Amino acid sequence: MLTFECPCCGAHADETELHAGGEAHIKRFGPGASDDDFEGYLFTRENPKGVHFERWRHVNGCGKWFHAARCTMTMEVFGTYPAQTFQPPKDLLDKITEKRPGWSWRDLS
Amino acid sequence: MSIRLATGGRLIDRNSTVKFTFNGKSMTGADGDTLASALLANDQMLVGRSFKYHRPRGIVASGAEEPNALVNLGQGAHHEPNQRATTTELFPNLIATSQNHWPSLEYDIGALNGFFARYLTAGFYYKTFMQPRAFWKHVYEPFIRQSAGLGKAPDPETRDPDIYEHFYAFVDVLVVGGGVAGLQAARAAGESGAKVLVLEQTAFWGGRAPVDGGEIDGLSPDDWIKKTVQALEAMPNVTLRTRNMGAGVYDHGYVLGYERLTDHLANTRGPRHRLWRIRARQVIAATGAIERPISFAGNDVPGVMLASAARDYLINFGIAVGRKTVVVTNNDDAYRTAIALKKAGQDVPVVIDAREFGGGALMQEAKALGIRVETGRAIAKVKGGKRVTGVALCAMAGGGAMVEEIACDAVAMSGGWSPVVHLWSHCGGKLTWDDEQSFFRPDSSKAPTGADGQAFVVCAGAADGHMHLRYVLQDADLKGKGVAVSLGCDRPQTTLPTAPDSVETPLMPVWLMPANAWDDLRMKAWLDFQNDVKVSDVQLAAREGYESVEHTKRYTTLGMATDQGKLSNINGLATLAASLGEDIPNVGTTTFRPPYTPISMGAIAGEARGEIFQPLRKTPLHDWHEANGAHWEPVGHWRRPYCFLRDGEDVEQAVHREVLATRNSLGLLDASTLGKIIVKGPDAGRFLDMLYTNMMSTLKPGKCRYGLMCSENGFLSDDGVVARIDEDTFLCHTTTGGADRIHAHMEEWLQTEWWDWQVYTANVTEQYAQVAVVGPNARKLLEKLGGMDVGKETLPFMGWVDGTLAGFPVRVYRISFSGELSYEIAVPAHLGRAFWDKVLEAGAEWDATPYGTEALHIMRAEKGFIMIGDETDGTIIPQDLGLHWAISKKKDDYLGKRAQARSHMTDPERWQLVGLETLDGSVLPDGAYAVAPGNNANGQRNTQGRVTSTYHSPTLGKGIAMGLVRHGPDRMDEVITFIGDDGETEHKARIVNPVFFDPEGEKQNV
Amino acid sequence: MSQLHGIVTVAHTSTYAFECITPETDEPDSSPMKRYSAFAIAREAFSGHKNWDRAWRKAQPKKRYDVVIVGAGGHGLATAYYLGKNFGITNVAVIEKGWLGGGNTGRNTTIIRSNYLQDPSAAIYEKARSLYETMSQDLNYNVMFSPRGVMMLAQTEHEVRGYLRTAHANALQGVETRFITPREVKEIVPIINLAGPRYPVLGALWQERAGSARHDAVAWGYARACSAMGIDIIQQCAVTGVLQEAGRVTGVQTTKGDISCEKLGIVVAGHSGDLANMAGFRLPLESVPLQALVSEPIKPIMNCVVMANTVHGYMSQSDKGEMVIGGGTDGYNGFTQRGSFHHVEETVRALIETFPMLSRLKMLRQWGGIVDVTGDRSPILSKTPLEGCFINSGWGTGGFKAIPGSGWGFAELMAKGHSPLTEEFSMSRFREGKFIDESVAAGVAH
Amino acid sequence: MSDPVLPLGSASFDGLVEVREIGPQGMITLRGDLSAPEVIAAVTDLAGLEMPGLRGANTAGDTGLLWMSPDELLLLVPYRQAPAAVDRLTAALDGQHVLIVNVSDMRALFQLRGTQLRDVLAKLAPVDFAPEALPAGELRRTRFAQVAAGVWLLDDTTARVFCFRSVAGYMFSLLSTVADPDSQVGFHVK
Repeated sequence: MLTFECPCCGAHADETELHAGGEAHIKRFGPGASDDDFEGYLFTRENPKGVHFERWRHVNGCGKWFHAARCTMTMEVFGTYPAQTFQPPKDLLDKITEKRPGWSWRDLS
Repeated sequence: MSIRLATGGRLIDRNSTVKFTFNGKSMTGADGDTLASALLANDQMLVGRSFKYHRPRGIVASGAEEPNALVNLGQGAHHEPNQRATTTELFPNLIATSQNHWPSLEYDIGALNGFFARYLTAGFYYKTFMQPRAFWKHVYEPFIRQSAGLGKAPDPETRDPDIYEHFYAFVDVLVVGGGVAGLQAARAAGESGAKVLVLEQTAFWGGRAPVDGGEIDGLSPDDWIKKTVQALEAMPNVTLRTRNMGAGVYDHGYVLGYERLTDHLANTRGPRHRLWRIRARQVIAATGAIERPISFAGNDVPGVMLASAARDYLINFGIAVGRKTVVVTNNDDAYRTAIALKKAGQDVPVVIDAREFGGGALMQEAKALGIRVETGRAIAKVKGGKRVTGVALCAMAGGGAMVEEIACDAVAMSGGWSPVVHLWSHCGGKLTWDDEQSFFRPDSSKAPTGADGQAFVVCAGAADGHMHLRYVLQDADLKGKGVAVSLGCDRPQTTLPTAPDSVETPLMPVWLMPANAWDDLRMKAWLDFQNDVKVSDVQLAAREGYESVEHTKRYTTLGMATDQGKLSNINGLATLAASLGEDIPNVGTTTFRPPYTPISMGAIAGEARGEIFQPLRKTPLHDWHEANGAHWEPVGHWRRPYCFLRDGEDVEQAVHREVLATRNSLGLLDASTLGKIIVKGPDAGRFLDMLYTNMMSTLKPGKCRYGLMCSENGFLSDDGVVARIDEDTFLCHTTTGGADRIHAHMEEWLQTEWWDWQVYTANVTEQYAQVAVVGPNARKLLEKLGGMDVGKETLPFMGWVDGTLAGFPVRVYRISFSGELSYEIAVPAHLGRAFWDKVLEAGAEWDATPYGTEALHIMRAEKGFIMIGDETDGTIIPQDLGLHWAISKKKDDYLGKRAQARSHMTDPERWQLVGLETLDGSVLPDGAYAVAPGNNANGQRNTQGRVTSTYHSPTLGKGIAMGLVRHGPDRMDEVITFIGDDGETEHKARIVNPVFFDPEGEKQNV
Repeated sequence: MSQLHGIVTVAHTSTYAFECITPETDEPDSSPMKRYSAFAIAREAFSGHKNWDRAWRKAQPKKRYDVVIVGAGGHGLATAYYLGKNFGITNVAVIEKGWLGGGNTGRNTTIIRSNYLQDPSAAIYEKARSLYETMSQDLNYNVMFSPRGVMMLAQTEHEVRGYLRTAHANALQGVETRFITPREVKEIVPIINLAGPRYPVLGALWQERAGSARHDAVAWGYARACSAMGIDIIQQCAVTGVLQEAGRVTGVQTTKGDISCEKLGIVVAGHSGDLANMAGFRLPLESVPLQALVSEPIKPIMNCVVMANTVHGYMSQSDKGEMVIGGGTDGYNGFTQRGSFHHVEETVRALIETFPMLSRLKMLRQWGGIVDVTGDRSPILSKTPLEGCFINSGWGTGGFKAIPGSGWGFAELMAKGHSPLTEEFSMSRFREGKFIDESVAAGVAH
Repeated sequence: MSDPVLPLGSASFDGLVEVREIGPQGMITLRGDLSAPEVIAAVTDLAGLEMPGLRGANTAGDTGLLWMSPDELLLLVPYRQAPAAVDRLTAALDGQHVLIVNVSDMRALFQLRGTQLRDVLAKLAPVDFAPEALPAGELRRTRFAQVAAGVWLLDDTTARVFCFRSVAGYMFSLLSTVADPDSQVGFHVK
C-alpha cells in the first residue's frame, strides 16, 4: 500500500487516491517515425529491478499528474516531482546516487 | 480428566455461570472463560478430528496457535466454521459443534484412514489414483474432498446478518501486543509525546507475565500491569485497544488491525468486526513467543498439551488439565508448570527432562516439592486413544526401549519457545538463527523498510528473542525510547522497570524424542497436528528430493493448516535439516504471509455490502424511471432503462412499442449520462484536432460535428458530437462510459505532453439533465413548450442554440442518433425532473413515449450508425468501419495516426463493416462468425467475418445486422454463411448496405 | 526463496544428531524411473518407505548441452519434457536460480480453461487443456487434474454479447463451450446469489471440461519425467550472462560455471527483462504484483470454478476445502512478492455479493506473485534478435493453464524453428500492430 | 420556472453525527493562473474573502473560495446568483486565459455535525483527520469509500462534504451507515 506526497497539492496521498500511469519520460513518436521508434514508444519498457521513474495521477485529489522515483525491489520512494519536465530534477538524481551508488536507468545514472 | 478446581482462576468470575452447548450437550462455564477453558472445565478432552486420518484431537494450546480445537460456532445465519475455541470468549447460550467427522465425534468412519496411515504417507496422492483416468474425477477426488475440509459451510441462502466497517488511523508508533513488553514500550514511546496506538488481540492486558510469575518494581505482574495501563490511559497521546489483533504489515507502514467488537457478546448491536487500516511511522511488534511441542510418539493424543497452556488453564481459569500430569521438557520453563500444578494440589508423577543433567533452580524447587525428576530421559510413546492413560519412559539417547510405564491422564510438554516474528516478516524482515536458544529471531540488520527506505518495524521483548522478564522489560524500554528518538522526539525519561535476575539452564534442542526413535515411533510422532504431518513424512520428503523447505512444506502440507504452522514450522524445519544433514539456518525458513490469524471476509469487505456494495449513479430522472416500469441495464455504475415495461408487456414487446412510437410520432430519451466536457482556450481547436481523427478547428460557433477518438495505438476508443460554443470554447459529448475516461485522457495529454498549450477542460457531465426529444412531432412539442424559435432555418440539423423552453433555461442541440427529427435538450440538473414532467405533459397529445437503451440501439442500427462497444471492441480502427469521411486527410498528426500506418492496420485483408440480412428475414445470432473454406494450421475452422450487432427491426419488420467481413464493401449482395454456437447450424446472410432505413436522411432533415 | 539467502549462518553446535538420510546421487545418468502406483506404495510401506528414489536427480552442470532452458518453472520444465518426448532431444539442462516450481507455478489459483476468443489463444490453451487431461498418466505423477468446469458469469448485456461471441468462436475452434441460462448456473453452483442485487446473473459461458490441477505437482511431475529421460535439472544456479558469437548464442555464464549450448530458451517470467538484457535485446514487458488468497477449509460446497468479471473476482474450492480466490494486479511495477491490500478488499467484497455465504468465512492466507505482462496481455513465444535464443514470457495472469501447450509449442519452435501454436505469438506483432487482445470479449483478459 | 430540487430532497440522518443534505449551493469552477493578480482581484472582490492558499477553504455562510488544484478554484455563491456571478467574473477577466463555468447543479453537498465527526470521517477516507493534520479551513479532496469527494471542516464539530450529484444517494447511505449510533470508535475523541 504505497503512499506518495503529491508535488502539486502537497497532500500525502494514499495509493487508493492515485492512479498509476506507467513509465515516465517517454518521448512521443508520431507520423513519420520509424517502426522501431514507434514500437519502442508504445511498448518497450525499462521494467527495472531497482530505481524506476514512473507516472502517477492524483485522481482522487487535485487531479494532477506527477512523476515519482521509486525502487521496485523495496518500494522506497526517493522523491516526486511535477510532470511538466523532460527529466528528473538534479537534486533528486543526487539523492538517488547517494542512496543507490552505481544505479542507472536508461541514460541516467 | 480435566476439572475446575475449587479455587484459582484470575480471569474468571466463579459466581456468574454461563450456560452453553457442545455437540448438543449442555454445559456450564464461568464468566471470563474461553470456550476452550469451559470445555476443559467439563472434562471435554476430545474436541475434534484431524484433517487426514481423522485422529482424535484435544486442546493443545491456550491461544492463537491452537491447531486442534476448531468448532462450528452458532446456528443458521450466525453460523461460522473453524472458530478457535482457545480465542473464543464464552457467552451465554453459545452453541458449538465439533468438525470433520461422521457420524459423530466419538465414532468417526473417517478414522479408518488411520489404519492405512502406513500407506497414506506424505505425497501418496501424487503416486496413485491415476488409473483408470475417469476415476479421479468421479471416485477418488470426491472421496478425498469429502474427508477433508474441516468446518461446515454457512447456509448459502441466508445473508450475513452482521455489519462490518473500516477505520483509517494514522499514528507515530503502533505497538502490537499488550503484554508487559508492549506496555513498557508504549509507555516509553508515549512519554516522548509521540502519538501511540497499542493493539492487544485478547480481552486482557499483560500477556503471559501474570501466569509466569515474577516481580516487577517490587510488584506482582498483575499490579504492575494495572498501574502501567492506568498510566497509559492517562496519556492523551496514547490509545489502547483490546480484542484488536495486528493482522498484517504491508508496504509504507500500512498495518491491518482486526478488531472483534461483538464476538464475545450474546446479543449484538453495531458492527461485529472493524478492520483498522493503520499508517504507522514506526511499528513495535511486541508479539511474544509461542511454545513448541516435542516430537514423540503419540504426542497428538488428547490430553497432551503445551506446558505453558496447562499453566494458563490452571492460573487463568482454575483448571487442572489432568489429575496426574506428566511434564516433559528440554528446558527449565516447563518446571513452572510442574510447580504450579503441585502447589495447586495436583499430582505430577514425574518431570521428564531430556537434558542429561536436567535444569537449574527451577528443577531444584520442583524436587523440593517432592516432584520426581528424570533427566536424560524421554517419552518413548504416549499410551491411550481418545485420552492419555500413561507414558512409556525411555532413555533420550536411544531408539525408544521402554524402561518404565508411568500412568497419567495428561502430558505437559515443552520443546522451548519461538518468537512470534510474523509481523516482522510480512513486509520483508529477515530472520537469523539463534543457536543458543534454538529459534529464529529478527535480524535487526535486515528489517522491513518503508517509503523513506528506513526500517519501520522493530520487535520488542520475547518477539525479539528475550525470554526472561528482566530482559524483556529492558529490551521493550530500549525499543520504545529508540523508536521515539528515531521519530525526532526527545529521548523519554521513563525509568526502566526492574525485575530480579533469573538464571536458567540453557535448553537442549530436541527435534525428535528419543533422539534415534525407531521407525514405528517416528510414524507416530506428529509435527503438524491438524494436517497429520509426522516426522517420518518430512524424512520421506527429504529422501525423495523435496529438499527446499518450500518443497517439503507443499509435499507434506506441513504448516499449511489453519494455524499456519505456528506450532509445527520450526520442528518441521529442524527435522528437514537433520534429514538433509544440514544446519537449520542453511535450510532456511518458510515465508510468513498475512494475516497472523484468519480474519473474516466480512471485515475485509467492510461497509460495502448490499445497497452500498458499489456506488450506483443516478440521473436526475432516475426516480421517475424507477416508478414507471424501467427494466434496468447496468452501464458502468449507472443504471439506464433498457426499456419501460407497461402492464403485461414483456421486454421484447416494450422495445417494439417504443421504437414504433418514436418513428411514428414522438419518443423521449434520458440522455443525461452522455459525457459533456468543456474545452476552452486559445489552443482548444488545435488540441481537439489532435484528439479527434477529423478536423474540429474549422467548426463554426453554433454548429455541431460528429467526431471519432482513437487511442495512440490506433484503435477507436470513443465518439460523440462536438459543439463549438464560441471562438475558443468547445463542448465535447462522449459516450456514457466515456465521460470520465475521456476527460482523464484529455488532462493526461494536456498535463504530460502539451503542457505549454493554452487549454483548460472541465467535465460538466452532471451539471445537466439531458433529454432527447425524437420523432416526427418533436418540433411541434418544442413549439408547444414555447420560448424559443426551433424552426428549420434558425436551428438546422447539426446546429445548437441557447434559450428557454416553458420557462426553463435550456441549450438545444439538433442532432440525431435515430435518423428522426431530433433535439437534445440540456437543462440544469436540479430542474431536470420538473422539465421532464413538463415535456411528458405537453407531449401527451402525441403519445410522447419514453424509450430505453435497446430502442436507442435498434434505431441507430436501422440507420447504420456504429455503436462504441458493439462495432468496436478495442481492436477496431475507424478505417474498418468505413468512417474514412471522419478521418481528416489534411492533418499531419492526430492521436492514433501513426499507429494506423502499421502494416497490419493497412492490410487489405482486414474485415470491413457491412450490413447483413438473412434470406428469410430472421435475426442473425449475436456474435456469430462467418466461415471460410478449410481449417487453419491449428485445425480451427477458417473465418471471414462476424456479426457485431443484430436486431429484429420493428420498423422494417425483419432481422437486420451489422458485421465485419473480409473485403465486405466489395462483396455487396454476396451470400455468406454464419455458424451457430452449436458449430453446425448454418445461417445464410446477404451482404448489404448498413443503412437500412431512410438512406437519404429525409426524416432527420425536415 | 529469497529468505534463504537472507539467513545468517551460525556455527552449528551439534545436538543429538540423527542419521543423514539423503543419498548422494550426483552420478549424471539415471536408473530407469520407478513407476508410481498403489502397488508401489504398498510395497514400499513394508520397508517403511525407505526405498523411494529421488523424484529427480541432483544434477551438476555438464560443460555442454544441445539445449539449455533457463527457468525450471512449469513452462521451462514442460519445454524440456517435450523436447525429449517429441523430438528426442534429451541432452538438455534446465537451469533454475532458486527451486524448481518455486515461482508463479506454485503461487497461482490453478485454473485451467481454454474458452478464449482469439484463434491463436484458443489453439494453445486448448492444446494445454487436452494435455492436462492425460498428464497424470503421461507423467506417471498424479497432478490431480480435475475437470470440474469453469463458468464465466455474464452480469451485463455487454457481457452477454461478449460471451455469445466467444461461444460462437469456440464452436469453430473445437473448444467445447456453451452459453447457459441463470437456472443452469444455479444448478451447477447452488451457493451463488443470482439476484444481484446490483448485477443479476443473466447467464454464463460454461466450459464443462475445464477445471483445475495441483500446481506444485505439475512442476514436480514434469521434473521427474525430465530427469528420467536424462535431462539435467540444475537448481540453485543463477545465470549471470549470455555467451554469443557473431550474433549467435553459444552458451550461458552461471554461478556454477560456463555452460555452452546450441540453443537457449529463456523461460523466466518476471525476470525476462534481466535475461533479455544479458542477451542484448529488449522486451515489451512489465512486471507487476498479482495477489491471491484462500479461506479456511470447509466441507465441499462448490464443484467448479466461477469467474465474475464485472465485479472482478473468481473463486473455486480446492480439494483441501479452501476457497481459492484470485485478486487483481497492481498498476505499478514491482518485484516484491506482495501487493497492495485494496485489491484483496475489492475482490472479497465482489465475491461476497456473488456468494453471500463467503461473508462468514475467514481469509486464511494471502500471497503475491510477480506477473510479466505484455502490451496486449498475451504471451510471447518467439525467436529473438539473437540467433539460437528463444523466449517464452509474458503469460501475465494466465500462465498456469497454458503450461503443457506452451511447452509443446515452444519445444517445437526451438526444435524446428517454427510451430503453428506459437506462430502468432511472435515478438514482431508489436511492430506490425497485429495484437492478440483477449480483453475485447466482455473485458475478459486471462 | 420551478424551484431547484436537490438530489435527495434535503435528506437527513441522526446518529454519531447529524448528516444533512444542504443546498442548493451556487458553485463556479474557475480554471486559470491562480497567482495572476487579475484573477486574485476578481475572485476576492466577488467573494469578499481572502484568496485561499494551497488546499485552503475560505468560507462564510454560502459564500466561499475552495482551492481545488494549482489551477482550479471552486467559488461558492448563493445558488440564484451563480449565473450573474459567472458573467461578472467573465467580464472582469476578459482577455485572460481562464475557464469559468457554472457547476451549481453538478454536486451534492452534505453537512456533518457532532463531536464524533473526525471518527466518522475516518471510517471512509484514507486521510489523517487529526486536528493537526486537517484543521478547519483546509480542503481535502480524496475518496469516500468508492467515490471521489471533497471535505473541509468549518469548526471542530462541523464538516462539509461534497461529491458528484449522481452518487448523492450512495454518499448519504455511506454516511448514515458509518454514523450508526452503535459504532462509536473513540480514536480521535476518547
